[in-house]
Amino acid sequence: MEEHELTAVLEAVLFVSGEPMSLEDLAEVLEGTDSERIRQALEHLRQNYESAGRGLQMVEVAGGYQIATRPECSPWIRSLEKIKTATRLSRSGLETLAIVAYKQPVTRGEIEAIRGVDSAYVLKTLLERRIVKIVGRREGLGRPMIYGTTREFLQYFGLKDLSELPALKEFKEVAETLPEHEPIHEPAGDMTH
Amino acid sequence: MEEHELTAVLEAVLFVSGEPMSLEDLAEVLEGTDSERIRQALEHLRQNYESAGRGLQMVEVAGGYQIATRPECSPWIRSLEKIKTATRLSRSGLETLAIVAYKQPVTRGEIEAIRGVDSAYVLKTLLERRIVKIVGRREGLGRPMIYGTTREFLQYFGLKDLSELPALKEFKEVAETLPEHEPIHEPAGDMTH
Amino acid sequence: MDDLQTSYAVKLPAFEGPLDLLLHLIKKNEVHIYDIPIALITRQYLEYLDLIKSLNLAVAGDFLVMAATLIHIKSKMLLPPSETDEEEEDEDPRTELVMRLLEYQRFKDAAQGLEAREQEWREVFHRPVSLGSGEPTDEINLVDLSLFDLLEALRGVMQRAPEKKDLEIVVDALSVQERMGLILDRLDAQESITFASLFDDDTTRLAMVVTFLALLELIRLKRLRILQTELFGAIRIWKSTSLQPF
Repeated sequence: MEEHELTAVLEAVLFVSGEPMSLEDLAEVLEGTDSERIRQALEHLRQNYESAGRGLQMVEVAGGYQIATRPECSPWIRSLEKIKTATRLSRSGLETLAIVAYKQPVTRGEIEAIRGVDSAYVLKTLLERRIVKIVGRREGLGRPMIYGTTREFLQYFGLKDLSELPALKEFKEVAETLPEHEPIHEPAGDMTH
Repeated sequence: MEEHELTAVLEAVLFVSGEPMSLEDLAEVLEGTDSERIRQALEHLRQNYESAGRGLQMVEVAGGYQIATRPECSPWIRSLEKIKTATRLSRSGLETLAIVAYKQPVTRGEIEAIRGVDSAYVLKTLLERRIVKIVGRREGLGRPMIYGTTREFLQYFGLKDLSELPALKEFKEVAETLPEHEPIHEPAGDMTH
Repeated sequence: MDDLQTSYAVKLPAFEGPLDLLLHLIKKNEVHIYDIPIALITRQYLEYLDLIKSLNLAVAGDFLVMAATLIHIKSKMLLPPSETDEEEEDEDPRTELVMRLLEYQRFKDAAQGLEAREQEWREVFHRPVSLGSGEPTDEINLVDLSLFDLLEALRGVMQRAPEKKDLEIVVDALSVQERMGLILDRLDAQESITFASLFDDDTTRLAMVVTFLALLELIRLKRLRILQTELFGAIRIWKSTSLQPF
C-alpha cells in the first residue's frame, strides 16, 4: 500500500471506530502492515488536520489514536439536538476520583480516611459511570475490594495514560498556598477557583 | 465567520452528526449564516475530501449532506468491524457470564432456568470469546455439559482467582448505598459550576 | 460567623466534610496551618454545627467525630507539659490533624486539576461508537469489562427472575458442596432419612437440582448408601458404613 493510501485507510478506520485505537489495534486491522509505517502515516494524517479549514483533529487518548472535533467548533456542535453531553462530575465525585486516580489501587476505607466522610455513594456513582472499577482485593484483614481508574477515565479527561496526570503537590507546597489562598466567603454553588 | 472557519465548523458538525443533514438543518445550527454561503462551503469541503490521502468523502443522500468513508477503504472497515464484534459482549452475554461465574460449574439448563430464556447462542458467543469453557459433564441423566470460566475471564476482571469474586453481599454494600451522607446543607444550584 | 447566621439555609457554604469545613475556617481566619489557634477554630467549628442544628438540618456523624477530636486536642493543649513522659512532651497534639488537613488539601487541589481538564475536554467531541449498521449499541468492549458490570448483570437477572426471592438464596448461598455438607449433617443426627425428605426445604427447581447433584456426588464418593426396601417403596439413605469407625 502506498503512503497516501495508508493514510486514507487510517482516516476511514478511525472515523468508523469512534473510539481510540492503539497502534496494535490498527496493525491488526491493517494486517501485514508494519507498525512503524502506521505510526508515520498517523503523523501525516495529524498534520493534514492542522491545516486551515479543518474542523477535526487527531488526538492521542487512552493509549490510542482518535479523530475528534476541534474545541473551537464546540458551540455549534452543542446546538445539535442529538448531542447529549455527559453530566459533569460533582465536587465530591472529583475529590473521590482524584484519590482513586493518584492512590490506586485503593480501598474505600483509605478514601474515606483522606476525605473524612463516608464515600460509598460517590464511589457507586463513579462505578456506574465506568470511570472507576473494582480491580481486585487487598490481601489481609477482611480482604477489602480495591478500586482503580478505567479506560473511560482516561477518555473522559483526554489523557494518554496515567503518567499524564500532573504530579500531586508536596505537603510543603500545599501548606504554602494555604493562608493566602483565596478571599474567604464563597457562597454555596459557586466554587470558582 | 470567515470562509475557512465555516468549512471547519461544517466538517465538525457533520462528523459528529453521523447522519445526513439538509441545508436547512445546517442553517439552523449555524444560526444567521446565509444558506448560499453554507452551500459554497460544503462544496469547498467536498473538494478537500477529493485530494489524495483522504479516506472520507462528502455524499449527498436523502436530501442532505453526510461524511462517509470512501468505498476503496471498505475491506479494512469490514476487518475492523469483525475485530470489534469479536471483542464485544452484549447485555445478555454479560448476564449469562455472571451466572456462569457465580454458579460454576453449571449446565445450560440451569442457566436457562435462571434467565428464563434459551441461552444456547449466548453461551456459544462466550465460548468463542474464550471467557467460558466446557469443564466436563455432569453425572446423571443425559450427562449434560457443564460450564465454567476461563483464565482469560480472570484476566479481564483483574482477579487472581475465583475466590476474589466479590460476594453478592459485598456488592450490595457498594451498589445499594444511599446518600446517607448528604452533607449538612442543601446544596444550592449547580455544585459543579 | 455573622455572614452564616444571617444567611438562609440554602446559602450556607457547601462543605464536603469536616476537613473541608476546617480548611475553610483556617483560610477565613488567615491563620497558619502549622500553628492553628485550636481554641478559636474549635469554637467556630462548633458554632457552625449549632447553626446547622438550629436550621433543623441533620448533622452528619463525621462532623460530630471531628468536633470530639477538636475538643480533645484543645484539652490536651491546656494541660501543662507532662514531666514524667518525656516522649510526649515534644509532641504537638495538633500534628496529626494538620497532616490530615494537608493530605486532604492535596487531593482537593488534584480534583481542581481534574476539573480543569474536564472543562477543556468537554469542548472536544467524537463520533458515537457504532458497529456496522451505524446504530450505537449497548455492547461492552471486553477490555472495559469490570466486576461492577458482572454484578449489575447478576442483579438484573435476579430481579427479573420470577422466583426472585428463592433465586437470591440460590445464587448467594447454595452450592453443591454446601448441600453435601447439609445432607451429611442430617445423617449425623438420624440414622437414615428418606429420599423425598431431602427436598423438603427446596422451594425451587434449581434448589432441587442442586440437592440432587449433591446426593449423586456423595454416592460417587461412597459416603452414602441408598436402599429401596420394596418395589415403589420409599428410598432411604444411610451413611456408608465403611466410613464408620467401627
